[in-house]
Amino acid sequence: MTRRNPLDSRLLCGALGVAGLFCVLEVAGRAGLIDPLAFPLASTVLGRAVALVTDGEFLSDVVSTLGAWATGLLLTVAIAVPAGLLLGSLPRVESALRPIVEFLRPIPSIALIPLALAVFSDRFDMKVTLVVYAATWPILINTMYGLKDVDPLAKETLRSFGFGKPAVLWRVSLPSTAPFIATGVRLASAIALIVAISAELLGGGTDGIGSYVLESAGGVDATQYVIAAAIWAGVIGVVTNGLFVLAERRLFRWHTARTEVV
Amino acid sequence: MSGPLRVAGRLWPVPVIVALWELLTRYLEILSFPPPSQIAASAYTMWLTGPAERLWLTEAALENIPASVGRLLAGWVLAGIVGITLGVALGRSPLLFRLIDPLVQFARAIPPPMLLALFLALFAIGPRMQINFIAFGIVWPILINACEGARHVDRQHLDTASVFGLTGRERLFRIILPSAMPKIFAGLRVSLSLALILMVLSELIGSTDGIGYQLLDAQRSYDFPGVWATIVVLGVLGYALNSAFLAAERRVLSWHRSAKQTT
Amino acid sequence: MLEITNLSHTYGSGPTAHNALGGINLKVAQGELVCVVGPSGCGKSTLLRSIAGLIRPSGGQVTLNGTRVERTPDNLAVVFQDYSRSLFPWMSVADNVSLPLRRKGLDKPRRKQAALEALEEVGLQGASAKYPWQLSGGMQQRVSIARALAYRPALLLMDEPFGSVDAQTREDLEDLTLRVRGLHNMTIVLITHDIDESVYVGDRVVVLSKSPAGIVGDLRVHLPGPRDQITTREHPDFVHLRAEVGRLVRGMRSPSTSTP
Amino acid sequence: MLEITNLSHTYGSGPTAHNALGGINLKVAQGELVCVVGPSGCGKSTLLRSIAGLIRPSGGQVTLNGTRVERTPDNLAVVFQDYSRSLFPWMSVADNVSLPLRRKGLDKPRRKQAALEALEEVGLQGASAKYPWQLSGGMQQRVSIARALAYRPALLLMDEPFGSVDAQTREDLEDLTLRVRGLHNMTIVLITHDIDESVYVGDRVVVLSKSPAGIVGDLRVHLPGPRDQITTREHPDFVHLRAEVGRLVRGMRSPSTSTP
Amino acid sequence: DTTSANAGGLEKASIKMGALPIPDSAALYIARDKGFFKAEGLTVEIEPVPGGAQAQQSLMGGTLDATQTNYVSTFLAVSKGQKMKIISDLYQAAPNSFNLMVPKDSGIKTPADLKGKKIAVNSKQNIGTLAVTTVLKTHGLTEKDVEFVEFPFPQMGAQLASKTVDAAWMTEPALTAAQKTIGAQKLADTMVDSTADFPIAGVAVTEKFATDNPKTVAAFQRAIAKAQQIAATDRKAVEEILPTYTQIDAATAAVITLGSFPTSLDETRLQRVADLMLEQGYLTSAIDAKTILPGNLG
Ligand SMILES: Nc1ncnc2c1ncn2[C@@H]1O[C@H](COP(=O)(O)OP(=O)(O)OP(=O)(O)O)[C@@H](O)[C@H]1O
Ligand SMILES: Nc1ncnc2c1ncn2[C@@H]1O[C@H](COP(=O)(O)OP(=O)(O)OP(=O)(O)O)[C@@H](O)[C@H]1O
Ligand SMILES: [Mg+2]
Ligand SMILES: [Mg+2]
Repeated sequence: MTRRNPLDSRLLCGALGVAGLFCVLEVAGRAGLIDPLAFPLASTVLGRAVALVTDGEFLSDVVSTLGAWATGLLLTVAIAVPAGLLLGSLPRVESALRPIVEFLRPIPSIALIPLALAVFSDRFDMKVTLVVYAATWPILINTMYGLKDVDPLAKETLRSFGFGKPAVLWRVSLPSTAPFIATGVRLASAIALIVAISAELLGGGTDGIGSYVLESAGGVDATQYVIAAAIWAGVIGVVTNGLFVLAERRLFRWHTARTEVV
Repeated sequence: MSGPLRVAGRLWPVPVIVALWELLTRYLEILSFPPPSQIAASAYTMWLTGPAERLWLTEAALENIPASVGRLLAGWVLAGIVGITLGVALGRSPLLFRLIDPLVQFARAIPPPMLLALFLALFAIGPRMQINFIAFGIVWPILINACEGARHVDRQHLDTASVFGLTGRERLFRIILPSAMPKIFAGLRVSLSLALILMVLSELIGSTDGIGYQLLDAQRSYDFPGVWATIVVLGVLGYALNSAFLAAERRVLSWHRSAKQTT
Repeated sequence: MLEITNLSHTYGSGPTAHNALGGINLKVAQGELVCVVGPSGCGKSTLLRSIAGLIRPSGGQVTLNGTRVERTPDNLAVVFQDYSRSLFPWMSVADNVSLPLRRKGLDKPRRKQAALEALEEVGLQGASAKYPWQLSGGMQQRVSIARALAYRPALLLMDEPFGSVDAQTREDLEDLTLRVRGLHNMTIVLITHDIDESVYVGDRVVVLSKSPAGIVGDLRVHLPGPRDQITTREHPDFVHLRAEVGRLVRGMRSPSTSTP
Repeated sequence: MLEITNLSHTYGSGPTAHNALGGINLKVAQGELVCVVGPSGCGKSTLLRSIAGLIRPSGGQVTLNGTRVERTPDNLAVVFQDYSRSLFPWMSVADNVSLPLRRKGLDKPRRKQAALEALEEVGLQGASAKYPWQLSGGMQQRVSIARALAYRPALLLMDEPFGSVDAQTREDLEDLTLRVRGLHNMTIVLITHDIDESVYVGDRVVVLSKSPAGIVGDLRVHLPGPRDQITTREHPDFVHLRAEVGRLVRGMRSPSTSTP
Repeated sequence: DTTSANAGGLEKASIKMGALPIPDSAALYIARDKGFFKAEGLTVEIEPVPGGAQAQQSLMGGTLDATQTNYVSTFLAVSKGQKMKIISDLYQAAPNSFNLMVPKDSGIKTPADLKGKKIAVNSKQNIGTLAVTTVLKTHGLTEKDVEFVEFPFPQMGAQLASKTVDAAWMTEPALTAAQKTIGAQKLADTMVDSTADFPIAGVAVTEKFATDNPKTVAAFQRAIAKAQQIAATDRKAVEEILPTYTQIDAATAAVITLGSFPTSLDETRLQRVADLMLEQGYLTSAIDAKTILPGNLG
């Protein structure tokens, strides 16, 4: 009972899973299930991806993308969480603004890139704006759903002690919605990364992962570069998500302790 | 208040904002930001100048909108099935979670525009590729929310279930799924809007019809009112889909709403 | 202090509507401790929620110190029947208790101090750093009592506050309530199922009928104070009153029922 | 039937660890009704959860019909102390009660039928179509009792099952439990704070000490059956036993403490 | 920097310009690397852009001061009211630089066989569709007889191989690559007859930029002219510069077919583009090429 089962290790299991997918793709490529012309072999792509680490230019591009990502995500949280709390706790405001929100939400940020280009004279601002636009929705929606999930008795308890609406919101609704919001932030984090890279890809510029891909685009083996860069985007996603999960575990022990699978 | 009046009451901010927008765009005169009146005119000619027997819908409207919406819904349903199944499985099985979660986190951070190449290689161009592409791009919110929902079922509920010897099936369908439902619905709702976005993306390369195709066409011809008209159609479509979704949600989650109501 | 006039409440509407309160009239004087007893599901909690302004009753009104209760009145504390859900799982026990004290304008060390004292009084000195979900049911219930008592409200509403603790602790808590009430001149409305308890702690015992709840008895308890678990319970008036209340709850209307 | 050997349990680890059970040994025979009493927070619910296989105890073991309990055993029902959280808010009351009956291989109308009967027995005939959150606390508790009784388990564990109902209903439920037990030869472990109740319904009363819980008394109740709320409670043995249990719970070890 | 700018009397000494990583923009990089911009007192920062349309938007938004642009989209944009000026010519078609390709064993033998088929182009409403339509016309077909679909150049080979499209309008280096990897075959050269030596790409600025910074524009033009001169006459110089800003390696650069690099900005040549666009219905009314040239050019 005390000997640790190797399958208990998150890292090892994760590595196993990744290796599994890699093998599947490699075999599919070699067996001709995937056209190697359109989509290079997994090993080729992996080699290319590894080679990128030594490319100083690529690394600075990664840093630049992460800069836009972090700025955008921070701004998004600062905007979407209060907005979600507001909409979730004031039904009148919510019903007044819902048509606008529901109208704006499905408008593809990618369709907005050309228009954003025509307005912003600074690429960073443009990227951050698009990131905020796209990443707001999951946080907003999750915050609003989370508010609906708050135990009414918990709210009543605070109300009975004479606390006003803002205090109930701040001390009960917010903490008990927090795990929900955190999930939203985790969703938004990936979307923010996606939009930042897409904006670089479709909007041009000199720095960022997307621009790196763009610079490699005209070539014959462009797909290789695109996929290699995509792999790094994925890796960034895994790492940032891991950090968020760690933070959630620390912050929301009360939530996991009562509910999580043992 | 009667029904239509109430709807009108709810929608009052729309005309206000449109009016402000009209004034602002007329004042700024940026070519790529035409005033709403011009957008409306363009939308009218684009979609609504057809013969009366087809409800005035133009050929472009009849050709592109249903095609797009069909693929969108197919992709969404596919994503829903895959996302809920996989998400609940990951949420309930720690081992599976450890094996697959990194892949999930990996895959969802990859920008879909970068993945178009992969999907083109796997499926060749056509509805099949587009549906799969949409599903792949939007499955993550459903999957993650379903996983979270299934992971965080009230321990007391599960204890009750195991004490009464509920079978795995019953636990899944009667305890885990219902209590994860609110989260799953939040995921489905986010995904529905994402589906519109992915739908447009999937039509940007190699497509021959759809709203995204029309958007591209308008962009290529520098027809800015046309670009905006398609964006407006996307917004309206999104609004309609979302309203339908909320109506469905209200039925399915009625217990949740009432149980969590503060009186 | 508290005046309830013709209070009625119906949950829901249409064919599934449920009439929980059917016109209640009750006056509670400043500093009085009124016990409410009645069959399960008759509407006691509903009455209490109406007093706390947590539900808007369908009819009648509640007046507190002359003003009508529309929203939760100031200087009120409630111990809820479902205590486990009324504790905040993200806060330690001490934080749960000290949270309402912010309303009293106490600074942090004073709040902490008051919370620890209250926890000690309910026998939970060791649990202050724990989280509510690390406590047993009875301990959670005592946390929520400590929270209410530490707040020193002018009006205290308690919904079966001692239901989940052992006999000994229950008696201690009853005496604690009486002591705190005496010190701070609180007005208390206490819902209980224990008839002995209602007679032991109450200045008055109000008996509600099956739903829709109406008042079927309102007995003044004239027992010599200060009360004591042994002597009071042996007092002949006590024995008589508890039999009286028991008969009323069982629905056997006795001839001696009196409204003071 | 049920054998608990040297059972101990510690929550958490490190400096905040809490030793809840400190080596419990207990045998319960087939068809016996054992009441467990003890001070609040001593470890009664922990003991019950260990028997139900819901926690893996840190030491010792629980054996049921000769096999060690590793996971939740078959043919078991539990009435949880936190009854409100053990009802499923997305199901009607009738569905909550009939859900476990699927395990018994009953078809839908039979399940429905059994659920309605059980609800009627606890006095909730009218509430079957409602949702749990539309019921009062005591009614919710009765739903969870109805669910357990309708299931007709071989082993029934009840954690303060009658704490939230009025005296009359409580007595009815006690008698109902005794009746159902007699009809179906159930083995029952019942946790209670009411000493009278423990003596009234129990074949044996087990008294636990303050945490870490250990058995400080195990009294066999030799009262003439069938029991009756009035005559049994007046029986001199009853009066003697309840005083005995009371002393044990209060920690005054009496010379006559005996393990049968 | 500022002093040298003031010395040269330039209104704006540093310019941000957009360019696509394709052979068309070779002269820009030659001018930068050989110091021609420096010599004129200009600091030019070249940013890669994904396509002409986005580049034009960035120009309007102000992210870019100047950008490489193709003439067809420039005229289109101007016809919709966009105010732009072409300040330099960069690239012009040569035989076999833009070909219509079909898969190895295709049944399509002549452009006339394309009726009802799918043709890949890099961008619709652009030179590709214009040139292909012109070829179709000479074979008795119209635009309506085929279906154009958009694919990026590097993906066209794979799409041809998988028969997703029946033909593809390709340019270098994808063209040579497709011939090598999948054995794609040339169906037609699209730069013949009315599109022979067709102007492809130039440098655009906003009208406002041109009027506000005449001296800067002139300095820029002088630098580009020098670079175009080199590109036009010295293929080796082009072959050397290509690998520095595109993914074309030296070996490929040596074999691919390049267009030509015109050394002057000629109004009559540009007018051909506008006229063909009008003829094919890309424009609804005629545009005088003069209007998109800066005033001081005359
Ligand atoms: N999840 C937990 N984590 C840490 N400590 C716990 C946890 N659950 C219970 N405890 C501790 O274990 C002890 C025994 O708890 P238990 O719930 O068994 O008591 P109990 O006898 O049922 O009390 P009560 O009569 O009040 O319900 C308590 O002191 C409690 O603080
Ligand atoms: N949210 C609700 N919706 C519908 N009916 C409700 C709701 N809450 C309570 N009721 C009904 O109102 C009646 C009175 O409920 P209440 O909680 O006031 O009873 P109570 O006297 O506190 O009972 P107990 O002693 O069991 O707690 C019950 O019959 C219950 O079914
Ligand atoms: Mg109640
Ligand atoms: Mg307990």
